Amino acid sequence: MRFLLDAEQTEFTRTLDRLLTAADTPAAVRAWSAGDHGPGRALWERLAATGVFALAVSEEYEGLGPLPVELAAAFVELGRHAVPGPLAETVAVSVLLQRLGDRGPAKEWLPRIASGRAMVTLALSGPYALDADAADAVFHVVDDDLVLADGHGPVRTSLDPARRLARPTGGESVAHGPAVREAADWAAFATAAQALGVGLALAERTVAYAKQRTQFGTAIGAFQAVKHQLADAVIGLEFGRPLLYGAAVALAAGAPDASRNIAAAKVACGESAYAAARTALQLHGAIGYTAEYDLSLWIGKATALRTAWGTPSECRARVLSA
Amino acid sequence: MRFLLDAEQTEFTRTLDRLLTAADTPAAVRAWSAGDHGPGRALWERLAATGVFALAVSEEYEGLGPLPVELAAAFVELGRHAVPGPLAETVAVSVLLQRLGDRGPAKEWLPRIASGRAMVTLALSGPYALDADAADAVFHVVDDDLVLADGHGPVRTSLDPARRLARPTGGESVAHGPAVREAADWAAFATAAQALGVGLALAERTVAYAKQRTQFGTAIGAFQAVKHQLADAVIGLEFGRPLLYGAAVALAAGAPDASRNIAAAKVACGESAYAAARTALQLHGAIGYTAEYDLSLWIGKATALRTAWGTPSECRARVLSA
Amino acid sequence: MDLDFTPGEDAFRAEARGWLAAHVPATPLPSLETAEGFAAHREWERTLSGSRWSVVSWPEEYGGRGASILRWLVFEEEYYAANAPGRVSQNGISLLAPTLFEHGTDGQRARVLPAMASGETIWAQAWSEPEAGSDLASLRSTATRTDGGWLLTGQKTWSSRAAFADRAFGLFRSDPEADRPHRGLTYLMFALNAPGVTVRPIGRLDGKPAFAELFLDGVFVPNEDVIGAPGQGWRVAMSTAGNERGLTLRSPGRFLAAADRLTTLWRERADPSDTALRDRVADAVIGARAYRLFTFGNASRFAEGGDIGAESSLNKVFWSELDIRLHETALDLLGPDGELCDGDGSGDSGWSEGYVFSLAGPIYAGTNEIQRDIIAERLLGLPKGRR
Amino acid sequence: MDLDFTPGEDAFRAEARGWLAAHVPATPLPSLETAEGFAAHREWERTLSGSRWSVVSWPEEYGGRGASILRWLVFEEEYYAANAPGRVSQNGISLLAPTLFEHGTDGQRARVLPAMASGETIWAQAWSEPEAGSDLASLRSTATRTDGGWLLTGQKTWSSRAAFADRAFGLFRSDPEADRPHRGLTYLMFALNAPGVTVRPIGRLDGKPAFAELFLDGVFVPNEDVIGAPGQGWRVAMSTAGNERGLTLRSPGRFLAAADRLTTLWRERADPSDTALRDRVADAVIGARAYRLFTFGNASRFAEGGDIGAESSLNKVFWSELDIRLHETALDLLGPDGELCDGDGSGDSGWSEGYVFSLAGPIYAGTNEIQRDIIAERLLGLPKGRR
Repeated sequence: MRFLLDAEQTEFTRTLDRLLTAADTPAAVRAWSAGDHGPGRALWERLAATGVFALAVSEEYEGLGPLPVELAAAFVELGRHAVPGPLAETVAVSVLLQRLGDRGPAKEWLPRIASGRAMVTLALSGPYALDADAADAVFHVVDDDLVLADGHGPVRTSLDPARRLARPTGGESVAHGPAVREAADWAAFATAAQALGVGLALAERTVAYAKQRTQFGTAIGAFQAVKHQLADAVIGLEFGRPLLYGAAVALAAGAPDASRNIAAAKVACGESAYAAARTALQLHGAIGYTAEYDLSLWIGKATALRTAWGTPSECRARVLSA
Repeated sequence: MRFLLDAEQTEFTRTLDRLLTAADTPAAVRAWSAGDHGPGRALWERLAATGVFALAVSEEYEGLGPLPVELAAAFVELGRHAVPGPLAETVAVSVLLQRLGDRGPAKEWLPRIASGRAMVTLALSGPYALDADAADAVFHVVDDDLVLADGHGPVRTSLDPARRLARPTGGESVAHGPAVREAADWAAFATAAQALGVGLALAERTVAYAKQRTQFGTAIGAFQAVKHQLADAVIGLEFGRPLLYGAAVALAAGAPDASRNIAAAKVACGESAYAAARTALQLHGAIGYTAEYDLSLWIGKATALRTAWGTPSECRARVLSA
Repeated sequence: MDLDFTPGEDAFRAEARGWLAAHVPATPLPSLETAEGFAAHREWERTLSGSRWSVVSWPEEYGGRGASILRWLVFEEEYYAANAPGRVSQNGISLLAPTLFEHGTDGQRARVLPAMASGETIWAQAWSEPEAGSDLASLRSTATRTDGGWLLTGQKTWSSRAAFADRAFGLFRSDPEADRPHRGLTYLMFALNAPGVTVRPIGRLDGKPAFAELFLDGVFVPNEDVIGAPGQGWRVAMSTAGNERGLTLRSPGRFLAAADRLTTLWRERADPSDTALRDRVADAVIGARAYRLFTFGNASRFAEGGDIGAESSLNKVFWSELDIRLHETALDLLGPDGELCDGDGSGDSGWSEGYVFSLAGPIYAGTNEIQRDIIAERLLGLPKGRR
Repeated sequence: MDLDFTPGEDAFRAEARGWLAAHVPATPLPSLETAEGFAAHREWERTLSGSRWSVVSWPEEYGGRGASILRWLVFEEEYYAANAPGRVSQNGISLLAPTLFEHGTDGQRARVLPAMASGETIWAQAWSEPEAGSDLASLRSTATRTDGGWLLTGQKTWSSRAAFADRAFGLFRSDPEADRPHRGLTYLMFALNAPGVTVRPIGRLDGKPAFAELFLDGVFVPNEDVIGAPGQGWRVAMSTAGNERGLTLRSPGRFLAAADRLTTLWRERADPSDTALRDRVADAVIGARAYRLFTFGNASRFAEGGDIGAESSLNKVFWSELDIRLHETALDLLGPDGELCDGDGSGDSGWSEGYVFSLAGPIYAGTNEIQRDIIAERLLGLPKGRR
């Protein structure tokens, strides 16, 4: 047993971190929120070049996967940098296309997804598809059919302004088969990773702020109430992390309890990221409540990811399912 | 509107406080826990002389009641001093005997209950009767019948060592009628008051301890983590208190929503007393975990009263019932 | 001990209810954090004041009804139960007006209050500065004496309503040499369109400009717009902070109405056997009821001349945390619609705007950390000092 | 990254499981906080050690199997899954033994460890004093040099197991003139039946004598029972506190087994549609799983020579709070039986004793307040100082 990222995996996350730090990701997020998808698409292409979108696609379809551990590590970084776009949805579509009976659509879409040439999204368990207005293809699932939508309804904004939601409309079935549960699991898994990254970013930024912000003549990080709130935030996140990688290992092994492990990780990462957001907001005070301060990019996302692809209640039920 | 205790009610609580302070109540509690009911019975008789047990008994049966506001105020003091015995049960029996069709048993028992000559208990919603081994009469309710038990099973001890639980056995029906809900409501109401008093005692004692106990060269009450835990304990209790008296006013008025008000008070007082117990234990450290230190008398009681006469879950359901 | 209303109070409630039923707009006004919504809300203030409902607790001469605190609480219950619009004049009514009643001159009251009551003047607060959030003693913006008045220079921030308001009030450092940092502050009122004022709106989490930065460069304020004595601003500002304000910052009516709406949402949307959600809804109902009764107790004590001091800190922590939990529960009840923003089209639930608003509760008007310190030190008597 | 066990580890697990299935008493032993139960638990230690299961991670020469941390974790999982008795030797094994391995002499190890492994000597800890709970630097009990050794005088308290144990270990002030309060302490071992020792058992919340006060009046300790150099006791005690001990104070096996039992209780007792209880049971399962995996990560890091420093504080807060929530959930699942004490007759659920035990978790071995300070200061680098 070696329950740690190996050197190569660690280097992969560092590469992503460097790329996303250098790329001024917050500016791309703000453009995306305003409906300007250009900088976000450019970012996706650079991410695709590192292989991020190939991790859930098998070699048969020009991917590298499935590599759930690497996927988790990568999506943590995507969350840490608040990367916009239909990230978990891309994973879900990739899994669906590979598992459904029909190889035609898989050959058509998967190589393009893996290489970043196509951005896709879907609606599966809920009514909305994320970022349908930015995607090259919008799918929805009707019973066991994967339907390529021919359009979408009006775009609604989320408490995370970078999430833009719309209902897919119409279209025709492109594939058929009972892979919905598996795709939803992978999307929940990717969302858990992203949420963990969001929570980590919130905690890191708040720790840094608490060191430099002074009130009453002292750095606020010297106040015990501040220390304890941050300690609790970090405890939550650091015990979410092993659940995430435990789920990755279960997925990689095709373990029968992978779905339950994913649900556990989703609860823990989603709830701890949300708790970190509440703490970040409270300790930043008014500035954290401000849209123009970058912290807001993560606060809204923590709120949305807590329920996306499986509410805490649904996930807890799954944890105890037989 | 004047939503405050009046001078007479305040003086009544002060009288009880003085009486119970002077009487070395903790020693009576410890004797009671060891099965020696003498000091506890003596305490009950002195309490009866102030009218405490007459507050739920009407003048027809030589009582003073029903006076729910005074009952609440008195039971808060009984909780504050950790008075042992079947307190809420006495109230429930009093209500049942008055509401059921048959006046015979009411005339037999109520004057003795009101005067403190008889200590009674009952099992109603659960299997156990509190302090059956100390009581002069043990009742249980079977369907709509009030049954005077002819004995009880083995006495089990509670996490509150002063609560001794046994199953009533056998006996014959002494009265009949659908008053069970009302009696349970009154018992829940009395328990909420007692729990509030328990919580207040825990908070008072812990505040006092935090002022004198030093660690790391300073009174522990100067640590912000200690301050905030105590502030939260007090907030919980101070918002339980008006719910308790709101329920008292509703009971006094015979308001149709009295039962829902009682349930709200029971949740708030029970949960905040339990939270106060957790805080008291945490801030006292090891000494609070010690049976010989008096704090333990309240800690166990807070745990037991949280679920006695209506669990938080049952009470929340009732709050939302039509 | 009773919860009885007099016939007069009952009649007052009935009058308020009837008037509100007849006048509350059938469709919600646009968000008051937009220019259009602000104007609509100002118009609503005019409608309210036309029937003397905008400031019921004020003396009649300033546009009120001389109502007791209890009647004010009754009005608030009816107001929020009627789903009436948010109060764009809230800053002025709850923060500035009590100060003017206690420390203002007759002239100031006559000049400021009727226009506040009618919505003609909407007030922004200008307390915070970039380096002084909860720590008002470290304010740096200055007021310098000049002919006939003062010149204000510096920067204020998190000035709520300032994006669209007319005037603002705040504390300024008038004596940099004062021996302690919270001395030497002066309480002043100024116009937001005065020469030297630059207003830069700031978007809150959902992007709406709920507050603004104010850049002040030699802004002239006549002596008549100083409240209390120069250099006494801290005392002037604090004297009303803990007392009536503790009762009136957020009335129980808001939370009773919100808990009712939450219960309705739950009955419509939830599986009744889902006890986890049921318990959270019940806790909202219990919390709102507790806050109402707690407030009645405080109002009773206040009516008898009692003091509501550190108890307003209990209040603040309680309602601000209740408000967040209540709105979190609502978002969870809404399922996939829970993350949708209000105000971008049809189907607004009203809950997400309320949720974002609730998140500010534990931060503003003294963070909940400071409130807990106050409870521990002033109410419980724990030693000050090390934090 | 993997969670695979080697065939050797699997075989080790199978061997442990088989042995435990054959040897764990069919009916639970009496509470180890009673004289009778203590004796029964001591006998169980002898049984364990007879098959080299009492201290699997120790070298073979002292009665162990030289097992890796991972094998130790495997053993603990099997041990608690088998519902085996609590470990009366826990104090010695988890607190004293690591110190002897790091700072003891060969002679001390040979004298102390085999008798500890076999249950022949049961150790109590003697850290706390009435005025020094978490603040060990303020210890007052003294060790004074005498011919061939030391004389101990003073009072210790909250000495767990001391009501019935054989020997104790602790820190004593040997140099009252030391320049800083945590210098001048010496780490010593002494017999509880030595002349000058008075043991006064103290009942915990449920009355059981889980610890004792020790009154020491000129108790002679030979030089050979000093661990490390005199005056270096603080360093000796602390050097093992954060490292392996952070991994071994409470093994994940305990919580995995408890969460499994809770799940079984829930399936037997609860209405499956009662989602409020379901969520709490799920959180216990999730928490136990998280703690297991977190520990595997730490064990992997440790196996590669990494340091487990302040991370043991994350650990401590997490398991202690998990343990309480898990037991609170169990008591709620038991309904009216939830408040019944274990150990007073038939029908013991085992849950109430576990609940009382869990309540001590956030207090002992460094309160959770101190752990949170350590996390904030050492792991996150927040400034020390004001608390």
